[in-house]
Amino acid sequence: MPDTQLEQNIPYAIRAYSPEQLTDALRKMFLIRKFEEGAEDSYTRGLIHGTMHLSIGQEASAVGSCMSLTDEDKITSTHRGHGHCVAKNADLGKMFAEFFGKETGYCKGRGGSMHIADPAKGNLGANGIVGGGLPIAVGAALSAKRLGTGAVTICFFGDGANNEGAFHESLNIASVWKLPVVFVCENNKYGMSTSTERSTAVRNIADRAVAYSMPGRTVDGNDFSAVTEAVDAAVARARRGEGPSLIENLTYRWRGHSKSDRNRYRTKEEISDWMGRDPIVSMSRLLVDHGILTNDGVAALETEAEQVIKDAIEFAAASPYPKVEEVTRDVYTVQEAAE
Amino acid sequence: MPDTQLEQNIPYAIRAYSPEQLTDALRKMFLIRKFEEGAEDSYTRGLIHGTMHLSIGQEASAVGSCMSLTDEDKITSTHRGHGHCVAKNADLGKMFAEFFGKETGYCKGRGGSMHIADPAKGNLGANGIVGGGLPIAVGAALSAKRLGTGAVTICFFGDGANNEGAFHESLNIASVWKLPVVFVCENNKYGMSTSTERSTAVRNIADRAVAYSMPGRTVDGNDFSAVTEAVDAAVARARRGEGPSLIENLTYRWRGHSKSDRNRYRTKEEISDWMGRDPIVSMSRLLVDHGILTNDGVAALETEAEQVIKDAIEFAAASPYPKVEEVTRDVYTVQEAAE
Amino acid sequence: MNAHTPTALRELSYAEAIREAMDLAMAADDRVILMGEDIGVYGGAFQVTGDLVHKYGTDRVMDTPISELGGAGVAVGAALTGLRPIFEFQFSDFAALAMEQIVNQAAKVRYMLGGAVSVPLVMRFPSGSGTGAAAQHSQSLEAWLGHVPGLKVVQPSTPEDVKGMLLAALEDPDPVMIFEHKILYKMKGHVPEGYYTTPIGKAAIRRAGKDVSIVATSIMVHKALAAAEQLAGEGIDAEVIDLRTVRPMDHETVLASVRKTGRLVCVYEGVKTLGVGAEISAMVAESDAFDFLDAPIVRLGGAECPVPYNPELEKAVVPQTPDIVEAVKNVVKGRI
Amino acid sequence: MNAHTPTALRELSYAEAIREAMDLAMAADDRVILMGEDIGVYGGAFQVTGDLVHKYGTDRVMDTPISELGGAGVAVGAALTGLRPIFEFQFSDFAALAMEQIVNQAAKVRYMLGGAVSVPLVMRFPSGSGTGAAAQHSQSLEAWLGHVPGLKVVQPSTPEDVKGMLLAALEDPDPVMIFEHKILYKMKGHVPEGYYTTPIGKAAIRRAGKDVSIVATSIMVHKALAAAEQLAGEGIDAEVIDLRTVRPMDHETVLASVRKTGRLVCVYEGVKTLGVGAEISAMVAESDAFDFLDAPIVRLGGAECPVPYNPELEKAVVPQTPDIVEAVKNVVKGRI
Ligand SMILES: Cc1ncc(C[n+]2csc(CCOP(=O)(O)OP(=O)(O)O)c2C)c(N)n1
Ligand SMILES: Cc1ncc(C[n+]2csc(CCOP(=O)(O)OP(=O)(O)O)c2C)c(N)n1
Ligand SMILES: [Mg+2]
Ligand SMILES: [Mg+2]
Repeated sequence: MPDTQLEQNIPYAIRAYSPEQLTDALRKMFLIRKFEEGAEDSYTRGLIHGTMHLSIGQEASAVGSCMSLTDEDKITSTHRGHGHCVAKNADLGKMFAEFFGKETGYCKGRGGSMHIADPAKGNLGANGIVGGGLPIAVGAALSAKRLGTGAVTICFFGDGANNEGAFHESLNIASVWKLPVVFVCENNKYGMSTSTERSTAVRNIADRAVAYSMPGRTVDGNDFSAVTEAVDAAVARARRGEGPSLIENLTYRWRGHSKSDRNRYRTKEEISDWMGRDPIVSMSRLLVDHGILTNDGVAALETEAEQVIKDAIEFAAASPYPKVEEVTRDVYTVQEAAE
Repeated sequence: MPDTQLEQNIPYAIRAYSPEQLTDALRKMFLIRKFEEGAEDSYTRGLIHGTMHLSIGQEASAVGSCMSLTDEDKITSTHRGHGHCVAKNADLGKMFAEFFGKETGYCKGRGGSMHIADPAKGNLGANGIVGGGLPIAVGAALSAKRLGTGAVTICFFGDGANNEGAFHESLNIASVWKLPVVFVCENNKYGMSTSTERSTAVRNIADRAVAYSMPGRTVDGNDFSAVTEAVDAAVARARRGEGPSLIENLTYRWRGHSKSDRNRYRTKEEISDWMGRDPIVSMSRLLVDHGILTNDGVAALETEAEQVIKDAIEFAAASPYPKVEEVTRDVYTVQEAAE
Repeated sequence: MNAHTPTALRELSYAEAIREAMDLAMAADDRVILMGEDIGVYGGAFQVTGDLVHKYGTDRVMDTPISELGGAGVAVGAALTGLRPIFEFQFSDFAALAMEQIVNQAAKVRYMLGGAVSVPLVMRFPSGSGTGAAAQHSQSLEAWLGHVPGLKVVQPSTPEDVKGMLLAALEDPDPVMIFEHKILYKMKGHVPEGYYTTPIGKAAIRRAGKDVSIVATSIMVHKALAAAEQLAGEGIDAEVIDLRTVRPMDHETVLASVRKTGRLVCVYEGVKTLGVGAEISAMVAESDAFDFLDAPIVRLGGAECPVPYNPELEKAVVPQTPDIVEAVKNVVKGRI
Repeated sequence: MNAHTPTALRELSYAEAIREAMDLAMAADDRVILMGEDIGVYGGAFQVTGDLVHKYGTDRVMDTPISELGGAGVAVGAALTGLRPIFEFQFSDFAALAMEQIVNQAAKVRYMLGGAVSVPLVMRFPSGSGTGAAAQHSQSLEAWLGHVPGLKVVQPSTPEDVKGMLLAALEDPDPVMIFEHKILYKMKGHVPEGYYTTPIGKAAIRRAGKDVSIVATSIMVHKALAAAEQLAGEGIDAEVIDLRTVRPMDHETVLASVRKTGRLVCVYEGVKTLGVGAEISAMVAESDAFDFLDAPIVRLGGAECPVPYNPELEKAVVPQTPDIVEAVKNVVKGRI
């Protein structure tokens, strides 16, 4: 029984967060899962064009990493960014509307899946360029330090991105300037088709932290509490003005890299093995085990998430398309410059 | 007396190389020193325009690193590359001719100090772009591996270059593909005016080797034998097909970064302190102590070097300038493409 | 795709034609290697390399880490020292990360070294819009590289040409940049069997005509041909020139056409300002063909904005067949 | 420098004018910071930042590591979140390492996000040849950035303008790229005291004339003015226009001039092919001013080769005053 255990045997997340916060975290994880499924389904039904990168299987990393952030804190995200949006309190209707290319979408239909952002909530945006968000996150941390806002920036990136020069330059600058940024590498074993073994000359990506004299930790990215424990400590450190950290969340994407992936580079066994380690199932179990939710409560969250997604899709579907005449709007802040 | 010492107390270089080889090494160090002084003097006298980066004080690193290379082995060099050229057996006359912008120069007067190369001797060239040679060196090592030439590539770069993304990407690729390349960082404490403390988030640059699962060693770059010992081992390792290494030669440039440097970022004391650790003086002492040269022999090498430089300058001065009509020659290999 | 193609001839897609060229080259010359992201078992983001890894192994079909600058630089170094690399950018947009190695190194090293070396490097750039991948995955950046002496820059528009130009690029001792439009990858057309080369630096007249010259690049060649068909129905006889090479540009073919027609419309997908059409137009305006011009030179290029995601907006930012028809009609209207 | 300047007015060098602008802006607004390599105690490779670090401290005059991509990206991120960074590339050539952040991020993020953000970023690019620093330190790459919607690109040619345009750039909510010719840094000219802005997007007529329009950029404005003086002695009255802004280009000033003179010579240092003059020429050739043209449009641009080291060769690859004189004479010869 949880209440008879010693404090240190109680998982960090249970100690650190209120039942409401934890319930909300699980709610977000369900929302991400259902969002991705809804997006996939819409794609199959031809409602969405282009490409998309689903993060099913990685929900604990997105939600766990953002637990100690406020709307003042920033994140930079990646091409696989839907989960980060939801974790940072995005409006699901605006997300779907963006997918559907609507004027009501986060990017007014100009950006699509790879560019959803929500500056008001501190989400500086997904990025179509692998590694593109890394120096931008460092810049946001520089602003926070100079302007004294106390804000922290979490920079999400993938294992593949860790081999970009931008990774090296960004971590080095952040460390030399002691900036309040936390680099969260979501290591899902592959950059597209290329495994970390074939792309990355180090066992754990967090081991690269040594090269920047910053703390580095590798954690089970499907374990919500483990993610929260590691990232919260790094966020607190950053807030204390002690500089950046590198956290590596080991996780897995269940789906292909994008819609055109034929999964030739990995086995069915590997996929099903990882599906057996569903972060939502373990988070649900954690909350039930610690008396925070009942099984029915979990089921209710899931149903609720389905309804939210349904409503979001309806909102998106009913929304107007952008006007083609306005295609060059927003190239510049002051419009005549576009002429 | 050297011959009564135990084998392991005899410096590596003395054990590894013949008296002729060691004498030749000291000869090259003198040539570099005299070359740089001659270049400086010519610049002051208005015979050379543009800019130049002198490596006075770093001679042990250039010559020591190349000791175990043959003409089949490659190097890539930097903007501070004169020493590497000489170490790789360049013709001093052609070097000066290039400085003077002459048709007889290594680059036919088109390249200048920052682009001197000697592909026939395995010198793939200096580079005006900090870090520009890093991936090129890796490419040369890839060729060696695929073509089975057995050649090794030494990639010279500075402490400043170690913060370029190209450093990270190159070391990572070299390690993942186990290529025969040795990365030699010449850490002279500054990238232009910026000290490693202010630019580099790690104490020793060689510590970054961990991030690429390759051996890393920091050595006294003004100690010829220490440089040779570390780099030779790395070259041998590369030749055995065991992959790349990172060696950091701690050294110092006596002169300013380039001709426009006012030395505002370092103290006179620091400079004179390092001038007290002249690598040529210690190399001379090493060879005298081990009975390889007499003091007179050392002096003769210096005089000889002065004469070589004098002759080289004369050759350069007497050489013709390129024809202005031929300015677009050599843009393409087959000329009509330039039209 | 090619109006003159007898139907009995063998058809391949543009992607297959590229693959066939690489296959032929690799079979003939051990020094040819492929480098790029996910070009091995994945077969390339656009399935251009396909199964080549199974035929030539991972030593010759090399998946690079996601390191565009490093990868490009490794290719430059390899080309300098005896290999013949073909480097694939996954999208041409990512070449923005590698401009240093392409422009400061590959393009200049021969010249900077006074001719002591050559860089026999081929790079492939999947380009253009039409896939709904938005602003960072849809650019047409050939004008950047066309501005750089030391490079050759081609934009083949047909399967036949892309095979022949890729093989010509491999024979070329200097760096050749191949801009491939993603939407062309699936287009089919006649491709001769076996080894042949298509010259770099020569434009092709795809349709002869006497009233107006349309000089188009890449996918715009097909839109221009469609426009020309429509215009023929309205009594306007357009000549359609496929530029094929941005650098070195085939001035003579373009000028001969303009001398004949007296009217010029340039059609390209890259951003209009400082895009390839600016050079075509300026080259004609400073030539002796200027005296033959009976109307202003019209350019149809990409809109002055990033490529948007929404498919209708996406279409609106690049020239479409009706735009070409309309532009040509306007140019021809004021016949002198 | 400026023919109309009364001698009593205060003179500053171009570099001093930039420094004064930065100083004014930093004094007025805490959010303005400087970033770049060796801009602190060293004062910048061209001594543009000079002593500002002593006035504003290392927190606002930040020496970056040698990390152009990272540095530029940090500036983008800072601009997105409340700071007003002025980022100095040590040489414009090194911007090749940062094109990703400039072009894929800074230029596009506002559009990609549907207008939700602005990127008030100023970048400075010391450009051009003439210092004997050879191919990798002498390029004029303004055409690359001029091709990119979302950016504004300026090339001020006088101390007065560079101060005013830098201050205008800092007022601008969007990214402004300032190309500064290294050889101009030491040129002196009148610079008004205090705060003023010079509009981005407006060309300046530096010399009125009726026979031919010379549109020049950056240092070429001064060569064009020298040529115009010489030509005046030979009875040719040239109008010299300083383009000042590459994007957005001031079409109207150029067109009005061409309508008046009927002849156009474009002079720019960047490589001729696909350089800024290509756009000027093409813009005129497609406008109504086409009908006023009495001669082909001539472009004098950089030679089709990398910039060589030897000083005589170096001079030969960029337009010089005698080249302009000769080109203008040829254009004017066939007066209709
Ligand atoms: C600079 C750049 N290179 C390549 C790509 C193409 N690409 C998109 S996602 C991806 C894989 C990224 O892997 P990782 O960083 O591990 O993220 P994951 O997809 O696994 O979440 C690649 C190669 C890109 N978008 N940007
Ligand atoms: C990409 C790039 N950035 C900046 C420069 C300007 N620059 C030339 S040398 C130099 C310092 C290099 O420092 P380091 O690598 O330590 O070599 P060192 O000069 O000390 O030998 C700088 C900043 C350059 N040439 N290339
Ligand atoms: Mg991954
Ligand atoms: Mg150094």
